[in-house]
Amino acid sequence: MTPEFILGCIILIIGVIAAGFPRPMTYLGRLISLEIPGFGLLLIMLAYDEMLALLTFIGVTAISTFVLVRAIERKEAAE
Amino acid sequence: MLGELFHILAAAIISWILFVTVDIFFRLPEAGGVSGASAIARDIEAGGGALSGGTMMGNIVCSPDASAGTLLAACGVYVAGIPGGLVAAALVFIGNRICHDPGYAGTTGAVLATFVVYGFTQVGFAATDFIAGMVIAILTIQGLSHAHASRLLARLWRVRE
Amino acid sequence: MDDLLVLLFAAVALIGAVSAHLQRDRFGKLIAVGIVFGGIAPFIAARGYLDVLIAVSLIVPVTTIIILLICRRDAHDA
Amino acid sequence: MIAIYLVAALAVFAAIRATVEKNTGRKLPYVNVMNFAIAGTIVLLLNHPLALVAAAAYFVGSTLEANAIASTYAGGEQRG
Amino acid sequence: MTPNRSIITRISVIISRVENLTALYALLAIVVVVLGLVSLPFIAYQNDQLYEKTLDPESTLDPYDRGGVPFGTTPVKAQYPENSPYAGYVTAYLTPFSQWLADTTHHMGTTIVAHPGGIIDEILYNTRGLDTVVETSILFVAFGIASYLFRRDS
Amino acid sequence: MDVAYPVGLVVVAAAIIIGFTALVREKDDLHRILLTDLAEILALVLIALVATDLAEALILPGLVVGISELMAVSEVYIAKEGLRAPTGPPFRIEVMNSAPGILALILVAYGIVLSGFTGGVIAAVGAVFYFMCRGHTEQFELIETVSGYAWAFWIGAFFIFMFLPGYWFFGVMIAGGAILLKVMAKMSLVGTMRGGGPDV
Amino acid sequence: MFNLPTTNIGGPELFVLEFGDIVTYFSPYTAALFVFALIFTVLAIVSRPERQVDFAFGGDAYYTKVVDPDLLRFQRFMAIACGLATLGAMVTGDVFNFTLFASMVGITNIGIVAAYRNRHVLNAAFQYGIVAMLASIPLFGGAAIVLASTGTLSMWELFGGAMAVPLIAKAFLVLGVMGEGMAPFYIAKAEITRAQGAPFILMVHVSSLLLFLRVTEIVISM
Repeated sequence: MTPEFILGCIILIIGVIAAGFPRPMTYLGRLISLEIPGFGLLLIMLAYDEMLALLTFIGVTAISTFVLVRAIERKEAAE
Repeated sequence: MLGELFHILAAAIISWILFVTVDIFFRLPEAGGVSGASAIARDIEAGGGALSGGTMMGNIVCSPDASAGTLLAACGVYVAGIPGGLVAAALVFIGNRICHDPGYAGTTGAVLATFVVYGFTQVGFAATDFIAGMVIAILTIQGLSHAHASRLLARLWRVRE
Repeated sequence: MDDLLVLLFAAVALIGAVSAHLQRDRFGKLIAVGIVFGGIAPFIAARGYLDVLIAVSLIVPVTTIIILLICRRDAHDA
Repeated sequence: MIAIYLVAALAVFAAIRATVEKNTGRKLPYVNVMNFAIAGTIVLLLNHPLALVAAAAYFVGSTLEANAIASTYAGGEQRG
Repeated sequence: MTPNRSIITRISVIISRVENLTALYALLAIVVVVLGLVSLPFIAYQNDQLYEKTLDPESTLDPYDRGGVPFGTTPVKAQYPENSPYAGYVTAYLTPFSQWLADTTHHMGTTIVAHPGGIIDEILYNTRGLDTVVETSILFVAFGIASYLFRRDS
Repeated sequence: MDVAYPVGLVVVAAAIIIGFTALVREKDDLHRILLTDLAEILALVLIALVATDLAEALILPGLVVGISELMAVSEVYIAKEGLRAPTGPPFRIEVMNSAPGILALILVAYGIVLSGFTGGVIAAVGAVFYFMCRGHTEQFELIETVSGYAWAFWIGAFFIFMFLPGYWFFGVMIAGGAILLKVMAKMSLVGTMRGGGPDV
Repeated sequence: MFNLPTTNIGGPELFVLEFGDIVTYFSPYTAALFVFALIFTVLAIVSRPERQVDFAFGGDAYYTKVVDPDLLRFQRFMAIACGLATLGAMVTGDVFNFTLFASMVGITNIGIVAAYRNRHVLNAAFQYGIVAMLASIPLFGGAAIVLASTGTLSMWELFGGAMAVPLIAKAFLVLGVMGEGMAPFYIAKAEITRAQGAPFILMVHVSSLLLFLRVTEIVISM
């Protein structure tokens, strides 16, 4: 139980609440909130020294954000 | 303990003077480098500050300027002496290019600060004092009261003009 | 990294996480996410994984800029 | 080694101020203070040449982020 | 909704709508997790794991120093070491570039191990190579779908 | 270590309950896609809790599977709703002129040094960022052909490992390079898929 | 033959092929499933799709719908990939490898169905895609819990009976395969009546049926 692990678990839970029930219930609000559990996972990986996985995870987060942004902007343009 | 605190305070004053001088010399309060800097300036003016001071604060936020140069140069001197400071200056230069900053305030500030910090380490200061001092200095500008800080900077800017 | 520092930086990260949830403004949310990363960076540095820290601190802003593509201001406040 | 505690405390202070502040334009300077503090902390934690590069990368990255947020907040690039 | 429908009819109406499928599956998962939560604390972590981590903060390869000499056998705790006669060779291998990094600096362990050679490459390519085959095939198929739909509609 | 694992499991279970409750209440399809991204994160936490080198080697495929499924599903969504690329002036900020060149150079160079999955993803982030900010020329075919050949090379490397283990060295080199190329090529296609590109 | 803890895995061992840690094998049961999957994969390769016939009301006229050759190629590719993934899932001897094959079956099923332009069919494919992605939590999570609590992923060790696999891990595996293989139960509704290309649609049904049979065997044997 390293401090990173505990902090990671707390941030993960906060992030899941934030992403599950974002305050302005918009696509954008939820997309931004999705970053928070990502940081929680990052800390948990850090606690177990899984650095390669951490690096790959951050890269994949950027790309998946791009994929989601692409869907959201088309959806908003259609409205 | 107390001596170190005193050193940090002295270093804060020195780096404050250094970076404000360099920034004002490079005409940072004149215009926002990017549209974001102007927006920050407008918001600070709306909060009771002065426009030119706010512009300078916006420029500090939006690009590594002399204050960042001073901080990184102090870090560089801390880890590797004079060469470390020059490497820090190169990194600040790259940062300026990334952040769409036309000027050279950051790089100049870093080179100047390298020699200043190195000089003070010869007379009993530690480089860590300058790191902490620079954080305090930037706190007085950006983190305590935007209205007062921007008015102060605007007054200095009028002196320069 | 001793206990006091751990507490201080954990406080930074937690403040960022909670405020990212509570902020209603989109830019406020993005700034708060930046604060979370500010709290996490010292933890990575303290373990000595500097190469990872360099890469991560360059990619996180890229993520933010990608999100900004759909954050035009005209959609909301004045 | 009081410097690092001082810097960390300032980071917390700046984070609180940034959270409490309502206006986006006035939030960013507080975040800027926090970035200074974090960048300083990285070097103070590890005295190693690569730590300097890491601090610079962190600082440049977060500055870029602040720049992009502020520019978007201002409504994007003014054309023409 | 007509009042004289039986409860089974109503349920089947809900189930038969495709849009409700996600919610149903999520509900099922929640039920399983809640039931599982009762047994979760009794799941003991098996200490005898494959490919265990050994951390040596003093090493220049820090999080990934698994020992061994290049071009020699390195003990790797694989499932069936006899199936991979050269297991351990990749783990200990350093390219000239990563050797130079390891000699120069102390905090680049992740870069060194991500460069060809190292324990993760050993697992991904050698002992569990079939996983990676499937995984790259999934990538291939998924992007095939995406680019087919993208081109058809544009 | 022994206490951390059950605690972690309980945390993940709580997170799954919260996240899936949100999913049960959600009716909008795009919101559902966003929530499945959350689900991927939770699955990765479960693997990460195992905390061995094997767990790490399992996370890397898990990540890539997640992003490719997300890609396919979001494309199906766009096709299903018949959504079009937004018209009107593209959004520009100043840093989009200055940052991409330098950042993409750094990220792609670092990714090539890393090789393998990690390098492919890092390099792809750089490429996506560049294509996003600077527009692109249509060279789908070339990129796809490259990644197809890379896939074949990787399969070849796999058979070297399995049937000619004495040549493991060539296997490592071919595998690292081929997977780098494959992942990077596929992921950077995402960047060009946004369509249009700014008129700069 | 090898130093495996059990030589008798789900019946007498017929054939074993080792890929490092992942030892694929045929037992009579999986061999039967394998042959079944193989037949349908070959069918998908060689068959020509049926053409749908539309009757015009009020007359004797009818016309066959034109099948887009591009769509046909794409669907055939997906069906073959689906068949290969099913074959892999039948013979693999590793839990995580099995979950990866199951995900691949899921995504190729999306691909087969999503090729149509019909909006209802696309909607069904989308909902199924969401479920298939959600199923990655139980699938990967189940495999991870198996690994953490027993220290191994190989079915050769797990089937021996010496390892106690937690119930939740088994439940997760079944739940995950349900998510990935759920397609036929509702795609069928939208699909059979509205779209052409029968042998490829058949592949969806065959693959999920075989996945269910296989996961049942795994869960019972563990």
